[in-house]
Parts: sequence; structure tokens; C-alpha cells
Amino acid sequence: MNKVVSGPVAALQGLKDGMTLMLGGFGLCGIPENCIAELVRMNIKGLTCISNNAGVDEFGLGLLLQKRQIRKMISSYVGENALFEQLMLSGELEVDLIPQGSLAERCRAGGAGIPAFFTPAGHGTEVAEGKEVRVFNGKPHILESALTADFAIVKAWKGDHFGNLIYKGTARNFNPMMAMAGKITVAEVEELVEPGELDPNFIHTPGIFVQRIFQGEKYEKRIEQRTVRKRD
Amino acid sequence: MNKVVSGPVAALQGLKDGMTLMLGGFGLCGIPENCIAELVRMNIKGLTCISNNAGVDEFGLGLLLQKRQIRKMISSYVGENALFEQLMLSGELEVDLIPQGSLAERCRAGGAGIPAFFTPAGHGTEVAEGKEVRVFNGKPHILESALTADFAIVKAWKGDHFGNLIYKGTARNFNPMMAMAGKITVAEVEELVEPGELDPNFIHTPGIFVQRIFQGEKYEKRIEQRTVRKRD
Amino acid sequence: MIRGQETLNLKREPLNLYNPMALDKNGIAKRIAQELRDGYYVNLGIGIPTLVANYIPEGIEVEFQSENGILGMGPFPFEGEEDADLINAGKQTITARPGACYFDSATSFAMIRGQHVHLTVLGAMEVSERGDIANWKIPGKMVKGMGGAMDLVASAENIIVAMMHANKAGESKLLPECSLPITGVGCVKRIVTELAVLDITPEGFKLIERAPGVSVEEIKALTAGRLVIEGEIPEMRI
Amino acid sequence: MIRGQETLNLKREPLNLYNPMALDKNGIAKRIAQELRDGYYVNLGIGIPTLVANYIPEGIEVEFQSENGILGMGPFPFEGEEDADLINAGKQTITARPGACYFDSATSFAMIRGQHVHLTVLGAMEVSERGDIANWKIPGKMVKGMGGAMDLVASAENIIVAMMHANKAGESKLLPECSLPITGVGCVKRIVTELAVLDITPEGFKLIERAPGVSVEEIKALTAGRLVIEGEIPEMRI
Repeated sequence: MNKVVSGPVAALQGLKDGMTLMLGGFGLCGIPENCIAELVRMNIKGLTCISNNAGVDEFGLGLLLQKRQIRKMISSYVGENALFEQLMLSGELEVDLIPQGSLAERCRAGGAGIPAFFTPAGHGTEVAEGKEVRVFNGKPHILESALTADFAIVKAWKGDHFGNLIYKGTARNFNPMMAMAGKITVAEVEELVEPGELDPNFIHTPGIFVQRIFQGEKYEKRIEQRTVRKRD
Repeated sequence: MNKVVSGPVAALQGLKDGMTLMLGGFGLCGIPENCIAELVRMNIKGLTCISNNAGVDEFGLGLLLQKRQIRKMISSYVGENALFEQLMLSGELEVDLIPQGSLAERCRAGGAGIPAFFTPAGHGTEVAEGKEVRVFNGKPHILESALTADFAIVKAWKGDHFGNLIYKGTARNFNPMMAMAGKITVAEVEELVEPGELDPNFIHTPGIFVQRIFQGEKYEKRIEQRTVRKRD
Repeated sequence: MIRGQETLNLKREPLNLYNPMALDKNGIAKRIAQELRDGYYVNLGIGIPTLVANYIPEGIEVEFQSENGILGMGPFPFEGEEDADLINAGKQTITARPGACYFDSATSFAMIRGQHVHLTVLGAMEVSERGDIANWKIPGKMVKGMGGAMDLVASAENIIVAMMHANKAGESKLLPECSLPITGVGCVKRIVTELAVLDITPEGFKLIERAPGVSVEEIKALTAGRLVIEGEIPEMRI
Repeated sequence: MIRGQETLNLKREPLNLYNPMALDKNGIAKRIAQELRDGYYVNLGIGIPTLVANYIPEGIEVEFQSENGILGMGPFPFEGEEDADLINAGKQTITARPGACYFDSATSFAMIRGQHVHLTVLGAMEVSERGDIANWKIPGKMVKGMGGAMDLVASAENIIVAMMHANKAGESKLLPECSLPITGVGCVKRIVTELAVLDITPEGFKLIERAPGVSVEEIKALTAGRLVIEGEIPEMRI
């Protein structure tokens, strides 16, 4: 039951052109930096990437966009990436924009064996086009389907040999749901510990959802909007 | 934002005959003992109780059954309670038996604004009667609807003034989902602490879901099946 | 829980080109802050809505949710104390208050969709007289995405829009129909602009208050949708 | 993670009234334990299935999930070390192994429904030759409820039923059709009884192995549904 692999090369073994990936993170917060670097090195092409954002021009998924490795993005907000906008408007990049809450819930549904659910989000908008509408309690809802991925790639703060994960602060975001929804789920962590070191009462992602785990070599953890206040 | 009330009397204010309640716990593990005692004292009648189990004859929801306070039970397993079986077979008690996973998910859905979802559980059985069936990925699923309650009554290990909750071990069970699904959610805790004492990274139920909280006077925590092994 | 005032680092600047009496961004935020009630959980969008946190009325306590996964958001950190793992939905570094908690995105939108958040304040490009809102897309031009806005507007019971009355070209943003792709249908309850407070009613935009020194005629001139004016319209008290 | 053998406190008792050669409960559990593979997450139902944990083959590691909210379930506690907040789905006091974790019921059934659990072993009152299972209700008599069984059988990819070949009245529990209300449709893959191992195939119950000393004729006599017998049927190796 030891799921530890040596590093990103071993963790991403079997990942091929044209596959669908989920990548955790919100903005640059909680993204799997080491796996993204390895994806760039591998030069895998034609990827469908499910990720709330698309990184910035020089970091995160922006690195894969620069090398034109992504065929399709499924995201909720991509405003931080100028290249993204350009590729999308020129038609080089297929884009499916999804309300953030529906994206999170669709990943969870994919991992939880729920093929579809109703949500009010997006009713009456472009997002509802082609989707079933049904009224519950007098309010129209649309039917959204589950998302799954060939590989889900998540980043956690701490993890153990069984794949149990703990995230830190708002770096948790989409990681737990994506961890549930991968056929193969890869977790990179800042600190890998022995089984029993993590309190079983405070595990965010139970190890059953994780197939491979490794400790990332380094984390840059870039800040997008450094905002501070003055000391009095 | 201080949600602390003096005790179960104040916590259950406004709870009336005929209301729908959710009560956390699995078996006798993690049940809101102090609130149940108060419900017995109040002698509220005609209740619909949503709870995975119905207690045992002399403890938990069994106490409400003894006083015929419950009109309808929505549960997944009631095998530990002889009186329950008798009341049900005689028609005095209306019973809706639901697969355990569907029960948990329906409570979560109620709290999460998802009016309905598809699940494979119960397809082809009595549970599917009158429910919409749809095939996803070649497998039939049934449409299940959200559950909500006038009062959700949960029990946690620790809680703070804002209603943030931490559960212990397998006493967590249904409590987090039910906490989400109450119009008024009451939490009783073993230990009430000041805001800031609980690590924000390890809160199981965010305070936003809780309206009233108090520290229970005492917890009996009865064990249903005391099972031990011999020391070598 | 935020008590009293916090200082956010946004500059004070006049925004309306047409009326020097109009409110600035902070004025709009101050007026919206009067809608806060004790015990509210509040989600503030990016831009003017963020400023609302600076003007919480004395004596009440509210808590801020940010949809990326925090309840109990505090002010920006002191320089040197930024934590890359602690940001808000605008990707800004933040702090957490005592009693805060972190959660995943599914739980965050369970709070929003499940109507546990009492008030949502967000910006808009257009609002229709029926309460439709457009704030996520300009076809062929801007493709940033809707983020959490569609979930917020579809679910929140109480939505206040904070925006300028007109766009930079001087065209009204309060329209009979949205011309841009909409974010949500019939969801806006109240609009606060630099000129006025307006409610969405079955009859259209109902004028509730004027900015100090702004006339009803000026508001009429910049409102393209149906405008309902009943009796004397009081000035805002900021 | 459980390595090797654990001692659970269930008595050894002969169960089949018809054949003294038949397996007892522990024998059934031992045979099922041979189905375990390294790295499996396993959910064991109440009764005979629970005993499977005592016979994990040497050299493999498996982890046990209990649907009330634990992964990494360990053996029963030593006397005096029981914790009321730590039980399994049978409401028995248990322990947690290093690397265990606790979770809520929605997450637990997300694991089950999402097919993250590799093997489910449960008891049954009846199994049909198409793989339908009945184990939750006797109309007008037993109304215990299905608990997690319906979720488990509807979702698990790999379901093994552990049961006696016949009921106490000597009637076969392997039927053409279930007579009791079913728990799930066409979901059982394999059945292990005190007499035999049988797989569900399009042609019916396919006999895979015989209990040591039990003849094919005896199995035939107690199987009411279609029984497929191809070639020599080997004895189980327990």
C-alpha cells in the first residue's frame, strides 16, 4: 500500500498525448508546480486540461499554453493569462467555461459516482444551452454532468505513504475534488511523512483517492496579487 | 456573531409539533444526547425525524419512540430497536427507508442547494418505485431529491462561538451533512472554546452552517456492541 | 468577524465624468455598507464591492466569505507577512481572523448555492430592469470567464450590484434588456451607483435614494430602462 | 494496513446441517481471503465477511473501509481501551491503524459509489442466477433496513457474497429468481458458501470449486437456480 514514487517522472508515467487531466489550484495558489514542470519537459500534446484557471503567461498552466500542449481548457476564469485570450480568440484553443461552483461540484460528482445533478447556476445564460432545465421549488435548474480525468494532479501540504493528504489555507480549493475524480490521481506534497504521523481526524483527502505520491523538490509558490497594508 | 446559547432549552426554542428534524449520529455514536433529552422533556409530538438509525429501546431516538413523539422516521437501518419494528408493523409509525449513501448525499444536497441528483443505489429495488430512471454510461440510475429540515441537531467534539465544529473519530458520520441542511442548525459540543482556539485548517463544519451552539452538560456515550480482544 | 473600519489600499478617485457631486468608489461602498446587518455572512466581489469591508457600521459584526475557500477573511497582511497559501477570490494576499476556517471549493459553493450567505455584492457591466445581470463576457473581445459569479447570482437571495450608472462612453448601464451575454436572470435586488440607489421592481428600476446633490433629472437622463419615481426621493445619508 | 492475521472473537461452529465435510464460517472466510490482492481497499459486511480480516494472505497489504467513516480499520480494542467514538458499521468498538483516516458519511459513500473500493464482501438471504441479491427485508416480518447495502451492491465492481448454501429450513438460497425484495440487480460476481465457490455467468451459477470432500451432486441438490458444471471441478485449497 506504499504509494510513494520517486518524483514527477515516475508519477506521470503512462500520461499520453490527447489525455484529459485535472489540475488542482486556484490562480497560482495550490498548483502542482513540479508536475507541471514535468509535463512541459515531456512535451505531451493535445491535452484537455480541467483547471479553474489557466495560470499566468510565465507560470502554472501558462507554461503549457506557451508550448501549445493544450488543445482544450475547461475552466471558470482565465482572465490572468493574455496568451490564453489570444489563442482562444484565434481558435487555436478550444475553451469550455463553467461556473466555478458547477466546476467544483462536477469534479466531486465524478469522484463520487454521481453522473449528474441539478444546479441553478447558469440558468438562462449561455451555459444552459443544450442542457435540460427543470423547475424545483419554483426555481429553474439545469442538469450538469460529472467530470472525470485520466490523470488528476493535485498538490497538498503534507501527505503520507498511503496517500492521505492535508492542504494548507486556501491552497486547498479544487484539489480535494479533483483527487477524487482521477482514474489515476497523482499527489505532490511539500512534506511526505510516515503513516501515523498525520492525525486521522484531520485528513482532507483520504488515501483511497490517491494512487501515486511524491515530495516535490521545491515550491516557488508565486503570488499573483501581492497586497499589503501599512503598519500603523 | 456569537451563537452560543445557554443550553438545550434555548437551543431548541421554536421547535414545534409536526416539524421535520435531522439528528446526527450513526447508531449511538455521535448522537446529540442533550438535545434528545430536551425533546423528550418538551414532549413535542408528530415529529418527522431524519436519522440514519432510530436509537435503541432505552437510548437515543428510542426515547422519543417510547413516548410516541415521532410520526415518521426517515432512516437507513433501524434493526437495533425492537419497539421500532413493532410500531412500524402495526402502522403507528410511518417509515421511509433509504440507502445509507443516498441518505447522506440527500442531506448534503439539501444543504448545498442541489435539488436532485442521480445515483445507482436502489435501482431495480423498492427504493426506485415512482422515481425517474436514467441510464448513464450504460448503467441505470435513479433520481433522488434533496432533504432539508426545520431543525438539524448535531453533536460535535469541539466547537467555538462562531459555530465552527470539529468531530471525533467515527462520531462524525452524518453530522456534517445534516448541519448543512437545517433551516436552523443546533450544535451541541463536548467542549466549547473561544474563537481562534480551533485551527482554521481543521474545521469539519464551518460556522456558517450553525445557528446555535452550546456545551452539553454530560455525555453518556453508550456503546452498542462492546467488542474487545484478549491481550496476548 | 470584522469590527469597525479597516484600511484597504485603494486610491480615492472621482469616477463620474458628468457630475462632480456624484459619489466616488468609496462613497458607493459606504452606502452599500449600510445594508449590512449584524450576523451577516457576506460575499464581496472584486473592485468596488471589496471596499465595503472598510465601512462596516459600528456595533455590528459580519463575516466575509471568499469563494476560493475562506470564511472570516481579515484585512491585507502587513508587508513581509504575505502567505502564498492564503489569498482571496481576487488572488490578493489576505489574512484570516480568529474563528476563521478554510474549506474546499465544493464546500464553498455549497454555502453559496445553499443560500447560507446572506448578502452578495458584485460589480456589473449591465443590469436590466427585470434584474438580469451581465458581467462576464464581451463577445469577440473579453473572455475572462464567469468565475463564481454565475453561482452567486443564481443562488443568493440578496444581491446588490455596485457599479457606475453609465459606461465610459456615457451610455447607461441600466437597460430595458441586457445587450451583453447575461450572468443571471432576474436576480438583482438593488443597485447602488455613484448617482442613486435603485430597487428592481415588477415595474422597473425604482428610485430609492439620490446621491447628495444629484437631481432626479440627472438620474433619469442616465437610466435607459424604465424608471419608477414615486413621491419625493430622499438623499442618501453617507 | 493489515498485515497477516488478526484474531477476531467469533466462535468456531459447524453450520451446515447436511454435510459434516462442509466449511464452517471461518472456512468460508479463509476461502474469500484468497480473493484479496495487494493494495486492495475492502469493505466487509457484518457476519461471516467480518472474519475475512483474520485470514489475509502473507505478503499482501489491504486496507479496510467501514462505511460509517473509517479507512484503515484495525482489530478490536483491548479490554478497557474501547472508545465510544470509534466503531465500525456493525456498531462494534474497533481500533484505527497507523495511516487510518476518518470522514463523514457523504465522503464514505463517495468512495463506494465512485468505485474506489476494490472489493465488497457481504452476506445474503438469496442470490439469483442473474446475480440479483436479496439481503435487507422479509415482508411483514423483518424491517431492519438496507443500511449501506444498496449503495454497496449498486456500485461495487467486485462483489463476493458469503453465505450458507441453504437456509435453516434446508431450502436453497441460490435461486432462479429472488423471492424476497431485492437489494440490487445483477451485481453479484462470485458466491462462496460452505459447499462451493460459484460465479455468476450469463448461463447461471457456474461451479468453480467444491469444498474439500463435498461432491458435485451434493451442490447440485442444494442449488435451485441453473447450475453450470464444466469439466472436473477442483477442490478448494484452504
